[in-house]
Amino acid sequence: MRGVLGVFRELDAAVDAIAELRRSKAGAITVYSPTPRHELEHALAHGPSIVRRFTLIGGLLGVTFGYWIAIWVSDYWPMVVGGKPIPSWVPYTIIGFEVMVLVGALSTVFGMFAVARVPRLMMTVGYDPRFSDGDYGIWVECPPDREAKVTQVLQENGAVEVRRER
Amino acid sequence: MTNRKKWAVYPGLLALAAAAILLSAVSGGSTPQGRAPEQPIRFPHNPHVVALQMNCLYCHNSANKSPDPGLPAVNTCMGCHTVIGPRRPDGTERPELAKLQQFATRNQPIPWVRIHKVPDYVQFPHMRHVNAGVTCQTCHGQVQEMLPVYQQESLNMGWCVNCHVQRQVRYDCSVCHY
Amino acid sequence: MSDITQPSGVRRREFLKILGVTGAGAAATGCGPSEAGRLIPYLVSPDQTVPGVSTYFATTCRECAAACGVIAETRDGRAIKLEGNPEHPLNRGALCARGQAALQGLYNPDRYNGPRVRRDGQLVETTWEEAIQLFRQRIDEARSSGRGGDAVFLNRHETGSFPFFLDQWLSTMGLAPHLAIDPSMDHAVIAANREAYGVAWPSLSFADARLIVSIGADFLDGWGASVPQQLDFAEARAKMAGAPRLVYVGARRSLTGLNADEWIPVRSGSELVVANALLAAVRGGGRADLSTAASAADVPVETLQRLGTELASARPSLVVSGVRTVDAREVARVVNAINQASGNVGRTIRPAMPISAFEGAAMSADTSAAIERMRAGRVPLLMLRGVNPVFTMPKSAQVAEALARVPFKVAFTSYPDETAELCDLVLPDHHPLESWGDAQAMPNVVSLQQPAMDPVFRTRATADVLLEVAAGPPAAGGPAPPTYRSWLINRFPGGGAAFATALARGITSGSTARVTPRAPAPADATAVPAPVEGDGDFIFVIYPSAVLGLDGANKPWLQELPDPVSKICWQSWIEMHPETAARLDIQPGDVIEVQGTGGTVRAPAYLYPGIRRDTVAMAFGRGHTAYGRFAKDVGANPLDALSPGFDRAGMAAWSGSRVRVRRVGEYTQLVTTEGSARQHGRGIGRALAVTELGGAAAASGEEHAADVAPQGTGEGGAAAAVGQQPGAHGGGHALPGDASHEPLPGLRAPIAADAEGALRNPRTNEVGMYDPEHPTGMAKRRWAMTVDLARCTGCSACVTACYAENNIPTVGAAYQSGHTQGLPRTAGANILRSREMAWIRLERYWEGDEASPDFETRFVPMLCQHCGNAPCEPVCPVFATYHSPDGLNVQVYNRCVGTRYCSNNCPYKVRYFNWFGYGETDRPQYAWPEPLNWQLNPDVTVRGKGVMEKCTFCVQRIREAENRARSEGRDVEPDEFTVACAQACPSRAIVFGDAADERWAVARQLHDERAYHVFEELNTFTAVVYLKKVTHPAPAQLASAPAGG
Amino acid sequence: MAVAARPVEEMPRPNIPSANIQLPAVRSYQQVNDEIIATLTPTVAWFIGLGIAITALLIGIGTWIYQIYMGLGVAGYNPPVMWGVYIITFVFWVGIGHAGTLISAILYLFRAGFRTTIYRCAEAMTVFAVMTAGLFPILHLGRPWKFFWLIPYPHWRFIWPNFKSPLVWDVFAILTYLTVSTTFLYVGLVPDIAALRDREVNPIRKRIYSILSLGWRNSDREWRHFTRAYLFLAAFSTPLVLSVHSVVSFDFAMALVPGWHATIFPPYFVAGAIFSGIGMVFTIIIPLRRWFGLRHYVTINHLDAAAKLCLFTSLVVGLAYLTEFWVAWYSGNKVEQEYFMNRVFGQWWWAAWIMLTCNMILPLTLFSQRLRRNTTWLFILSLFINLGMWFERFVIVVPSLSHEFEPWQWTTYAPTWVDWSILMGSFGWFSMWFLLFIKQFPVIAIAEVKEIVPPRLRTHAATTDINVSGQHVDYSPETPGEHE
Repeated sequence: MRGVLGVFRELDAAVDAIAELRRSKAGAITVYSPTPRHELEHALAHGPSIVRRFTLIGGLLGVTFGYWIAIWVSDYWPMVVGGKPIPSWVPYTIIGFEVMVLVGALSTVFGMFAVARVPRLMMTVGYDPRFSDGDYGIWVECPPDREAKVTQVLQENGAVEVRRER
Repeated sequence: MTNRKKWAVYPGLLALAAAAILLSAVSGGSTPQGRAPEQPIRFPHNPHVVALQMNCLYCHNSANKSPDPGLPAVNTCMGCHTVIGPRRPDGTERPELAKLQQFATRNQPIPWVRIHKVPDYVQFPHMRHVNAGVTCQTCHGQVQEMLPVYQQESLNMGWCVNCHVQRQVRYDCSVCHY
Repeated sequence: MSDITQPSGVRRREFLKILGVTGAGAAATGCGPSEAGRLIPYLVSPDQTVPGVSTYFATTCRECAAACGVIAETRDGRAIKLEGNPEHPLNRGALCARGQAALQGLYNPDRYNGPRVRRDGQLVETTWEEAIQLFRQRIDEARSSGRGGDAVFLNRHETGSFPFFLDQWLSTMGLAPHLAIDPSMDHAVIAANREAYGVAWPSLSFADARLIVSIGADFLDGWGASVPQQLDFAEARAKMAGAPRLVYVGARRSLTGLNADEWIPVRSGSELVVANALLAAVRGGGRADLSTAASAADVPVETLQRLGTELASARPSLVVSGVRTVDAREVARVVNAINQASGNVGRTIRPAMPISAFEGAAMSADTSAAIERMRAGRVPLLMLRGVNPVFTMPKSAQVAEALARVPFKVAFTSYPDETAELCDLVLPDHHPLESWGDAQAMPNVVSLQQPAMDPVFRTRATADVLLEVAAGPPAAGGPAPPTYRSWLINRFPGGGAAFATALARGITSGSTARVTPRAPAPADATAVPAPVEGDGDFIFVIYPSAVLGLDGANKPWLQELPDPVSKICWQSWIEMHPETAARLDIQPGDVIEVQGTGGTVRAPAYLYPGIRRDTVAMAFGRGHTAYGRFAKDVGANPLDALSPGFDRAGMAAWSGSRVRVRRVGEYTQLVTTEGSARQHGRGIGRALAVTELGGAAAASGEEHAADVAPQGTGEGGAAAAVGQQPGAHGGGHALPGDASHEPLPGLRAPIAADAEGALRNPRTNEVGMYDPEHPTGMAKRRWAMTVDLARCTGCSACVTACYAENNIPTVGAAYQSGHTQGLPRTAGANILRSREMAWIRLERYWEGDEASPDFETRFVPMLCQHCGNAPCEPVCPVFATYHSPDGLNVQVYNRCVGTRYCSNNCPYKVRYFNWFGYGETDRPQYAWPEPLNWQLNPDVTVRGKGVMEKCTFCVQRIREAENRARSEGRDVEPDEFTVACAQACPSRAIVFGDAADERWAVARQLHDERAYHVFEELNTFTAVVYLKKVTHPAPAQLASAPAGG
Repeated sequence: MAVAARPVEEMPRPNIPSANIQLPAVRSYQQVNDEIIATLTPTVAWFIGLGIAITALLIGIGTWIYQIYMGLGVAGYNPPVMWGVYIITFVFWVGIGHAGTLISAILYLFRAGFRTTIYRCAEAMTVFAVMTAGLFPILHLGRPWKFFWLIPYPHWRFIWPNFKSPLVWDVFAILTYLTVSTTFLYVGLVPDIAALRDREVNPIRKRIYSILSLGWRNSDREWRHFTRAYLFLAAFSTPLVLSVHSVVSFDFAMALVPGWHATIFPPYFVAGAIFSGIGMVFTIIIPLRRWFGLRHYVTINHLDAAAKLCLFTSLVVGLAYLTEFWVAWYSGNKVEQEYFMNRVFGQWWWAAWIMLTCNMILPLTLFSQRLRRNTTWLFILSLFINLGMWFERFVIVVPSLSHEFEPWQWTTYAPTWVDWSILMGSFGWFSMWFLLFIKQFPVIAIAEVKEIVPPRLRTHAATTDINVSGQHVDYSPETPGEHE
């Protein structure tokens, strides 16, 4: 992993830099921002997140498990309570729903972690503590021969600091 | 757990295995299985049951007519052991019979240590089981081979229910718990 | 998981300890030569008994003089339950609450454990040898000083051989004959009966009467021989249309009064005038007397006139009196005259079949005379057995002071009561369940008494002690002194073999030795009321507590059993009419003081509509200053307010004196189990008039007329009287909340019908939930119960029977109150928080206008209804309660985690929670301090703290019957067994059985036209079906007011 | 693409919550970090508060041990009132626990901007309130050491919970809710923890924050999936939050106890829960913004908007009260009618009127804008709401059980010191966690606040910024909404 890191004070400067870097196909771009900004997202023009698939699958698994556990348990040892049918689907809907939410929510989070590469066990190159404060950062991963070009683009677009890291 | 439905529990076991181990341990899954306490008299079942072919009911005489199987009174023992005394014909000593005789002469009951015990909220009618053809060994193990007697089966509820399910007899709670 | 029961091993150890006792039982049935106590545990196997299986001994109940036959159930050498002996002619299998509680007398933890002697002012333990030696020495001293004839032996009155034996012994020892005392007996009636019929107590046949008039006699609950009377009365009431009407005449409605169809609230003290007027009416003429009588009694003339007319026309009738005023004997004589004039003698009053229990008792006046001799210092030696005059005589009689003048006092009592604590030597007697004896139940019926178990404590039977004293100091190596048992057998016709045979049944024909009754007091011809004693605005009525009797206060079952009338327990109370209370600004629970002729007594006020406005009443039975942990300092003794007085027969006159009443300014919350005394139109206890029986089309006006719920809320409320549809009998109902089908005529429990396959649909192959072919595996069996409210008198014997059978803890003792936060630590604190555990409770509802004497009472035994669609079941998160295949609503104690949701969802509120560790030996609230726990039924789990419990329909008995049937290779036979409450019920109001099998009595009862479910509109499909009470309005009332009572 | 600055045209009405969420006094991202992280420094007052909370907790724990040893009888239970203070307090805390998720999830979906500054606080409150609430079902058990029997875990006995029991639904709902809301809180915290990590100099704390932040780097990939996951979590939490109190209400509605057996209960309970939750948010946030000097974050406009929500839920709750009465009358069910008469005019009139006054009558004052914007009044009112909502549950639980079908078993109820001290312990438990939280983690979501703070742009001087809506006014003390 090697590349160039640019630190920006202003949002529009970072947006402009991204646009230019993408045009120049300098390398894989990672943008840091203290808060999610639509401007940056638009500039990066990534596709929609695939987290929703985890949500869907988790939810379906959950609701299935919820109904299954309730029905299987009452069928395993059929005890009559209050003259109700042994598997009563109406109350079991509550179980199904709650387990759906539980598994769905957890799988969403785990999916998010998975696709967002979190947790990260150690800080690698290309990060600066200022990015959680007020500054924007652009990390361009590129072979050494492109570094000069990238540095130039970053500086031209108003980076307050540009540094090469490896 | 029934064998028939054993497969069905595996998904649940996989999902919650860790919690299960922990909670089963606290929830009474533990049992004094294998307990073999020291008895006041080292009574060997083998010579009585195997060699002399005595029926279990000779000593545990209410097992087929009462919830309680009964323990032999000292005079039941002494019925034979006044003849078969602590001294063998060749003059050697039978120390356990000497203890028995001491109890008999002192008019004291033998303080046997209880081995098989279900909790007080479990009603276990021995006669129903004995009369239904369940052998003593089914629950108590091969007592005739044991010295000292120990608890072979877990005697916990899952163990009881398993047999009830297999034999297709009632196993709802109020059969045993009231 | 051992938290739920006693620590394991206890039962085993007890078993070891006691096993030898069954040897005594074996001897008792005549098959073994050895004597009680000689068998060494585990040395000889008791061949009569099987461990774990109950052995039953027929014996005799000695809790009151009546001497009912009981069967003691023993398990592994311990008596665990008493049942009525079905072969006994008196109680015919029933047993009252006091009889049930005899076990708690046997195992009472406060009994003397061995003899005691007074040294340095303290009663200290001693050995039997020393104690008997001392006793013998003192007798010798008394005799040698020539004053043996002045010695007094006060024995609790009993029939049988013992009084004869005692007098024989006393004369051998040169002492005066004994006095047989029973202050609870109606000596006035006895005296009058003896004059009229020559017997003390003719048996009463209620069933043959057409009208019953009771002048103050609580014949259902404590007066006379309650159990036989109750059995007979219930049979009478069960005749429905031909049943007698019951009119109660008295200042206070006793339990009998509450069961009466009419109450005539005459002033206490005027009973004689009223009785005279009735006599005149029966004889014809004497109309002028009526207005005098009416004004003396403070009732309308018309009422008396109507009663007189009715009495004159109803033949045979039955008039009984049971007043405790100074006129008591005169009233009884007039009543006897009425009965004779009405031709009742021989029909409803049967002198030919007397109850023998009442023969031979001394009058209270005799006791008083003996006490006066003590006070004069003329008594050298006093012996007491089973009597407690310090408690049973007014404080103003100064019995304790008189006793102090006696140089040596010997108590043969087993309990540390007030009198025993004053004695110099205590030689504790066996409990009747530990001793031999007999009793004369009826002239030709002897009820035998045998020990059901080895003595619990180091006690000795008094008879044996007396024999030992008479035999002199034992010579070394000489023969053992004779025993009372051998004395009895020697006298028994046929000897030992016949004795043993008779013991098996518990009764035999013949007669025991009889003590010649003392000559009755000379007949005094006067029939004029005696002057009223005392002054004040109120008339004081004292009645013996039916629940406690004279000496029941040390038995927690009886202390905790709510009084059938007031529903108060663990407390004394003073009854007062609500209007009087309002006038005096007295709220329920305000402590009031009654100042009588002999002193004062204080107790909280209970506002009782069934008492005259000028009367206050109080029950005798509590107020002990000693007598063990359950009795001491609980309640007050009403006799404290009285000066000793007697009627002309010599019976202590407790009632009728004038007293002053004032509010003290303190407040004590009433320890009552009553929530609301009104049904608020909810149809829990329902009734119909006798005229409506037999499918009469007339709409029942009676029920909704009775409904005067104060919270009626406009038209919606009035129209929607739950379960009390005016049209229920006449058809047509369309109100929300109504049941979906007509309850009349006949009613099958829907679940039972389901179990019989009635809900099956042959075309679609669908079966009902409880069909035997349903996949849930239901049995073709539906345990069910009917409760006949026409029979039920509210006596509460079922409640105590249930306590005894099901190991129900009592929770009200003072020592159990310590951690009930926010309440005084006195007895009953847990009950103030409604934490009583009675699985079956007797609800007592007032119906009608409480301000008028015509209000009606409904007694409803309420227990788990074992609903088919039970609301409690689905809410339990852990399946601790569910519906068993044979129709029980099961509570699994060891599964219960204690969310108490089931109780919340139970409309009948019949689930009880273990708030404390009542069943855990190491908790301060432990309900069975050693050895009370010996009584625990080994078939029933003792519940630990934090679990819910409730009526199980005696599932242990069901299982036992099933086990027995299976062992014998058969099915359970119809009516082969029954549950504890049904077995004890002296009214035979409860029937239990399989509703899905028409051969059982209960299944037939379900078809009764009076059948209904409580809260049927909730669709709980209960297994308990109630049969409506039947009221018998007065003929005149019927004509004038169809609304009835 | 670049945001163009437009001149400010007019001042919007100050209290339109969806639009006017600007924080005029917050000018830059750095300021957000500086000011919010500064609140994490412990103070003496905080230590004292924590000490009081822990003391209360210890008293509660001691009482509980006593209760476990002796049995539940030490509490004031008076059968058939088998549920008392513990269940009341359980429902109370569950209700409190609803505001957080409502604010963070539902208002998020509705794009109600005023949630931004208060949601972290509310969410933490939610988690701790549910943690507190979750104790009570265990605490009220007769045999609390067997509580795990309510959880379907595989074991040798093969008896499982009864899934038809509302209490098992409760277990599922509460555990799900606790898990999801904790996850929600934590996920939202991750970027903020990363910010703390980046500022931290103490190596140990830095290490802890590093672990807790999961190596969060604010990268575009992280943010992209984060926002999407956050949205789905919110979408899950919304029906969940409605279901949880519905399920809690089933505890009552599924029973046939008069006063409980009503179909109106789920919406009634949900509205009540949100109402009580907002009340508790006020109770917490109003002192907090003052003590932490965060008044320019949690502006009066935000409080005003929340107060309107409070008013709305109060009206719903009031309607539910009246509907209950009406239904009781209209049903013609005499048991029900007598129960309601007894509740309001009989034995329990005082509890019912405390409830009606606090929950239905006093919140009507929020129709006045002046009172809505008076933080002192809001604070006082919130205390009344807390009290009133506790009494609402009292009125539901106790009078119903004390006046059921069976008149013979009508009774009364009075809690004992055991009940009260366990109630107090629950406040101690809640406060302890909350106090610990506010000094370890930012009570205002740093990353999310930055979303409504205008970003620095090249095209503007640093002094005049725009916000996301393209509007901005310069800060001045006269800006409406900034006065208290």
